Amino acid sequence: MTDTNAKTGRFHGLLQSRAIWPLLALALILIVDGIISPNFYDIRIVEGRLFGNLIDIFYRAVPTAMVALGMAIVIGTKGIDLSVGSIAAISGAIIAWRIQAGDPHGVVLFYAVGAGAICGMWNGGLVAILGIQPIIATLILMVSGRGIGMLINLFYGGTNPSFQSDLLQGLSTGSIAYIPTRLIVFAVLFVVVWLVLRRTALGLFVEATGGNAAASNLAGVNAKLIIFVAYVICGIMAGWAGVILTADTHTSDPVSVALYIELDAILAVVIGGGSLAGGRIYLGMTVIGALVIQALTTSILISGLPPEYNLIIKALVVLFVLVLQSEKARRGLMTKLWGKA
Amino acid sequence: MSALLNKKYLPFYATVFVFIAIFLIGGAMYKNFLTTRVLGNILADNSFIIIAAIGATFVILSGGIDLSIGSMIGFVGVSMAVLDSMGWNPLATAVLMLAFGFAFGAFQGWVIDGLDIQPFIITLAGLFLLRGACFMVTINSVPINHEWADLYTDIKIRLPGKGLLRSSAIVMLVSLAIGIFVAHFTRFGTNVYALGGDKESARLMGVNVRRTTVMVYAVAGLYSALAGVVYALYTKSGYPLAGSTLELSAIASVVLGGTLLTGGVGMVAGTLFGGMILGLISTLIIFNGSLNSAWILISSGILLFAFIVLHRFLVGSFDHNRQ
Amino acid sequence: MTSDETQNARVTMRGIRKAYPGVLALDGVDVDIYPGEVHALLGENGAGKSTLIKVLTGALPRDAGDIHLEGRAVHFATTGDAQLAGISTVYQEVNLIPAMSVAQNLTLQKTGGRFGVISWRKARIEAQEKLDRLGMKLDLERAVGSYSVAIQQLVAIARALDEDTRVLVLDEPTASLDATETAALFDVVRALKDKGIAIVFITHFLDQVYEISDRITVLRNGQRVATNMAADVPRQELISMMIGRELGEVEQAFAGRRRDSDGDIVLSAKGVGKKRVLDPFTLDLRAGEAVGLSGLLGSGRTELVKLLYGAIRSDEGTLEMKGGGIAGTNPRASLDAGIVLCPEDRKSEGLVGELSIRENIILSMQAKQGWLAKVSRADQDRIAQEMITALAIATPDAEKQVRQLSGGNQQKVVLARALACAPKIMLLDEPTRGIDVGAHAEILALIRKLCAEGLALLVASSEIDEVVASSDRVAVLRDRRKIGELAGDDITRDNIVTMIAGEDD
Amino acid sequence: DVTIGFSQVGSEGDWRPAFSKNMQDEAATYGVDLKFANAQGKQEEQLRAVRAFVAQGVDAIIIAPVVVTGWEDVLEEAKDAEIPVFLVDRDVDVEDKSLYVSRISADFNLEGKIAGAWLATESLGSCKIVEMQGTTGSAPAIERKGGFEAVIDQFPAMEIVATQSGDFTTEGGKKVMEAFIKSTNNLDGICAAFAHNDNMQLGAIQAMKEAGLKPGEDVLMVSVDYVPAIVDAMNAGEANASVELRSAVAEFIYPVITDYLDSPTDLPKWIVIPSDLHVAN
Ligand SMILES: Nc1ncnc2c1ncn2[C@@H]1O[C@H](COP(=O)(O)OP(=O)(O)OP(=O)(O)O)[C@@H](O)[C@H]1O
Ligand SMILES: Nc1ncnc2c1ncn2[C@@H]1O[C@H](COP(=O)(O)OP(=O)(O)OP(=O)(O)O)[C@@H](O)[C@H]1O
Ligand SMILES: [Mg+2]
Ligand SMILES: [Mg+2]
Repeated sequence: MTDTNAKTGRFHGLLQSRAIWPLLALALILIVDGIISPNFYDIRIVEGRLFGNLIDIFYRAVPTAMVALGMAIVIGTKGIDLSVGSIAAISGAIIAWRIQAGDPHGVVLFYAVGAGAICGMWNGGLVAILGIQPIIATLILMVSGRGIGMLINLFYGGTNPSFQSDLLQGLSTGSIAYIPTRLIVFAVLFVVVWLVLRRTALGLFVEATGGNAAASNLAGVNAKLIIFVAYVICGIMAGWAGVILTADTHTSDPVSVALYIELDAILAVVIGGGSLAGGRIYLGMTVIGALVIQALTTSILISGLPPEYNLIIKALVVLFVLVLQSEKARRGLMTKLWGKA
Repeated sequence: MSALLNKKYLPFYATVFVFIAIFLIGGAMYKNFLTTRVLGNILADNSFIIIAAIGATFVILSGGIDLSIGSMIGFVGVSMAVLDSMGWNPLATAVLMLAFGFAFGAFQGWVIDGLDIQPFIITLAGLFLLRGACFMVTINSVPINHEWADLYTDIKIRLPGKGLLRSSAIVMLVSLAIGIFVAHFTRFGTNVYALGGDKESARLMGVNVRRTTVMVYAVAGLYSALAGVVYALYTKSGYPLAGSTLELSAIASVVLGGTLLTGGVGMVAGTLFGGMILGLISTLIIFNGSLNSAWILISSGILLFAFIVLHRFLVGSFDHNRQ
Repeated sequence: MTSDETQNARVTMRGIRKAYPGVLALDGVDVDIYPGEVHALLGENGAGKSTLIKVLTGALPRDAGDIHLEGRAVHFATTGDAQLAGISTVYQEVNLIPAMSVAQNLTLQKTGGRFGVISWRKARIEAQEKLDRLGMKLDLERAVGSYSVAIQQLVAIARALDEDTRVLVLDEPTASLDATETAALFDVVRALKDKGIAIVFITHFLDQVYEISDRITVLRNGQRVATNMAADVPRQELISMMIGRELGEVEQAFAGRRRDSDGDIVLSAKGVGKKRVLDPFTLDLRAGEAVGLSGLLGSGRTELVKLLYGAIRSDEGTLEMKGGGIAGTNPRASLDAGIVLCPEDRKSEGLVGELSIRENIILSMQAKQGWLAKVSRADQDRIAQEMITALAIATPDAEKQVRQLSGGNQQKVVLARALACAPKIMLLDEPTRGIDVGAHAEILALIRKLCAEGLALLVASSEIDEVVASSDRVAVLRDRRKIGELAGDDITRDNIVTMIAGEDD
Repeated sequence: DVTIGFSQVGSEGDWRPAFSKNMQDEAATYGVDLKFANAQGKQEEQLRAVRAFVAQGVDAIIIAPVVVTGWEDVLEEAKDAEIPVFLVDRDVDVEDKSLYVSRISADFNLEGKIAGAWLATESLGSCKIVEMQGTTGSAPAIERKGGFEAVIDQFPAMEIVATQSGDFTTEGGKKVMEAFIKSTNNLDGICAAFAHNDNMQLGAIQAMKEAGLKPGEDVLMVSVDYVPAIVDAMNAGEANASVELRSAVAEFIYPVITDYLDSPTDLPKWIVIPSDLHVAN
């Protein structure tokens, strides 16, 4: 056996950086897009905002990225939250309901995000206080949350009520200085989450709890409280995703809004280098993960292939990204390429 | 006797207790509920979920997870139906499908261990891949019309009362017995527990982690494929959307049955009752029948919550000699 | 070494090299192990002992070098292969499956008939035989994880004692055992030696080295320093080979100097206890005083310490802090009150393996300050660096993941975390488990120094000599009950042993 | 009073919840005690529901099947228990037609045809079309696509240039249309958008407006369901046509069943509920 470390040492710094692989995947997807659709990179200004496929990828990735940020924190505690889609549905139903009831729209926004926080408290309570396994604890809200959304709609007789709100629609589909507002909303949320996590000790506590809850507890970290807070943050982010998605179509559709968003969010976290075994949170990388997924979705939509192919392509690309990211796979490959030379 | 009172069986007893309790409560609330007919229905209607869940129990015991279950059921179903329409014998297709399930599972296991990628994600890719493959096979629902399929569905054992033990329930009970044997009385089974208990220790204690991981997912794939065969024969058709989100029901069955998602702790027999509890919840709601769609969803959640809390309470209150 | 000797060796290792990212753990190590001998492998924390064992037993791939077993070149891909070839190993961090029963742990991968079918009746008999060999009585059906670390250590040893073993490897098997268990283990080891089994033995207890081993190999910084017959190396020389300098003065610095217990009472436990865990006990801790806690395995030392810290909630009695406050409700409150705990089981209760050394060290301190007042990165780096220097933690930098440290260095990180909180009361449960001679002396000296500065100290230890050497007062436990205290000149090995043994029967 | 068990597919889109609600609200009027079960799009849940209805001993069973296949065994069980079965919505594929009494429903395939025919007339048989399909593999998606294509295949100059699945949701329709807009360079040369339901069409309208296009003028918009929201869009000139799939169908269904229970007679195997075309003016 020879030492491959020395030979590849020059690349080492580059290859060691976690960020490189998801970014590489993103770049590859975009290059392929450019080949299948010649005017893919065009960016114009339409109706006072930037317009084009590239903008679309950012634009459409926002809800997934929001949920994924919250998910990253929950996963950091070694948990998982399956109920994020349902939370978004509840928050959307509340928006339609309270707007129909005539509340000021700023207050409605507060209710919607607040509902997310309350859902997060419910999940957090089940996991942290009752000690129920996260996947099952959040399954409860996942199952019943969309029912709650439908029920809220039925309160005032609507099945899938639509509404008009300059404020909310502005947040979702509007633009400020050519930039889609939702990107700005997302940027603000990202910065807030980042500050809360990294400028305070919360991030360390979350990671410690996820790494070894018993040890953290003995070290004086209130592990239960930390887990609880993680689910609340996740709920708030899901509430925001509900706002963006519901305002996008200005319709509350609890059955199908944000369907399977939990899977995409978890995928984003993992593509961003997070481990479901807990212990580490990478916020920036998670956003890149969400972009990879959305770039993929957008490419499938513009590819012109029949929809039967969507899932297969998605699966293959996801596999490709994961293999690219797997250190073990790369090491194996390198020994094959250089090791035997 | 002391072995029976062993602490580790507590979650299992609690699950059985909860199951019996709901069955009795349902009987008190609705007429015709507490009958062998309903019991027979629950066994048959949940058979494929429970079969898949037995495989999932192995995976979860080993500390992993398998999300490809539902798609595997769908894929096996459409493949069987399409091959049937091409004149294949159902028995031959069933064997082929079981082999495929085993191989596909083994492949997932190999990627998980060999490339060190998290099982949640690999099997999620498996979920997409197999569901996508369903659409490649056909986008229509295709009937299975072979006489052997009729023969299979005609196998029924009468229970006292009006109940029937249908063929799918029989297959399920047999595969459960095999699952229990493999998990608790073979070296492979013990290795699975060891792997889920502490992977690094298991490795140092001489467990072949690679082989065990591959085998665990292969077994899970085999069980999912069997669930797919049972599902296909149960509905005598294949449908590309069949089995969507069944993996969640399967995982829920496993966990309700007392198995810890973190691995290493649990019993295969618990999965049977976990699955039947889910079936009971649905049946109760149908017997009620007066709820609208919104309340149907909400009450499934509430019932699920109630059972989990009851279960925890039972386990907790019998287990007072914990610190 | 003549080639003749090499021929007879059961295991020969030549030029073994192993690098971790950033660390060359083994750098061309040669070792021969002969049948019927106990070969002690010594060296500082992080010298590479455990790594060598892992390479030998197939737990880690080697980068270079050859291993021959009875003359045949071997290349184990897994530990299972090594087991099949007759190498039984007890690794350093207790490696058992906590949730599985004692019987299952003892027979995992070692029982099963055709098609791997297991008869649990037979397996239980096999398990019982293994326990009998060490004279242990345990509930075979109970989960191994519910036993104390020491019992687990014994189970791991029992597991390794196979009939057809050719080579037995023991990596710090006695780290948490007390004298009785160690004696029982040594009896078995001698019996195995007489049967011609080759035994590799790693420890930091030099007394034990001289008691049992025939040959000694010393490693330092991944290189072999020397191999000698045990009888040929005097103790002082051995120590300087290991740590590369003389130790003498440090060891003398505190021996035999007890202080008067005249400090203020800072923590006072009155009738604190919990049913089925520990009978109510009364104990005062004073500033500037070190109290030792002695007792047999399972006598309740760990429980007592955890009750004081609030990690186990007591159901009777009161814990009064200096100035009248009530302590011991939960770890966080204790921390705020200035109490810290170093738990005995560093793997499951001590460290967050995924996090870096720095993060582990500042964790308690940060928890104490609350989540809003983040310790600045500069302070974190400074504190971590100070601790690394003060405790001589062997690591290239503070950002290394804790789980990548050698066992002894991990133990130091646990201590560092406690020290970083600037506590008033320190509760140490087996604080020197797996720490090398040099560091052991330094840590005891450090503890004494802190004590002199007014710290109150409670040290639970299974090494009676350590208790005798370092305590101003000793509390003795038996059968989950505190049976008495010794102070001043009464603190002698004999007195403690008599008390533990119990003169009433 | 008669007790009737109703196994509904799910609650996707605007149309189906309205259908469920209508059936539940109107039950009392026709002296029916309705046992409602929602299968959330899963056949196994429907089979469970039908078996539970049989076990419970209801007087009649209504099924809105998720898929056409796989019904033989349960229908036989219902027949053995002498409980008549009626189908609403889609069909079932069984050899022995005596297993159910009658199907009372609209015709998806016909809906597709109607939409296609309207478009052919409106575009004079020459049109490039973008299509938003329903959930891949679902019966309405397959049949509406089939009916629609059957018509436009008659016209050599009519062609579907892009098709994707919008999963029957507004959000899905919007996303798909956004992609179409980019891949066809602002719907350059596209004359019509056909959506398998109104919800997707509503999403598409939003996407087009956000891209500065004028749905209903630049592009002909035709879809299926005729829910209230599409009526508003048609009044605003943003949608052109929608084929009605009635949701207030209790009045068609209950009388047939109660009459049958009073005096069983042979009913036609398919009682078609008419689908009307609604065109914006
Ligand atoms: N997984 C790992 N990754 C990186 N470095 C490691 C890893 N395991 C061990 N090391 C490093 O290798 C060196 C040798 O470690 P080893 O465990 O062999 O020491 P040891 O002699 O057994 O010490 P101790 O007496 O403390 O047990 C140490 O510097 C340690 O930090
Ligand atoms: N010899 C034994 N036989 C049976 N159970 C034991 C024995 N020793 C310990 N245990 C069990 O192990 C668990 C932990 O023991 P405990 O922590 O009290 O030991 P300890 O007094 O701290 O001793 P040490 O720290 O030396 O292990 C307890 O539940 C105890 O019942
Ligand atoms: Mg070591
Ligand atoms: Mg102890």
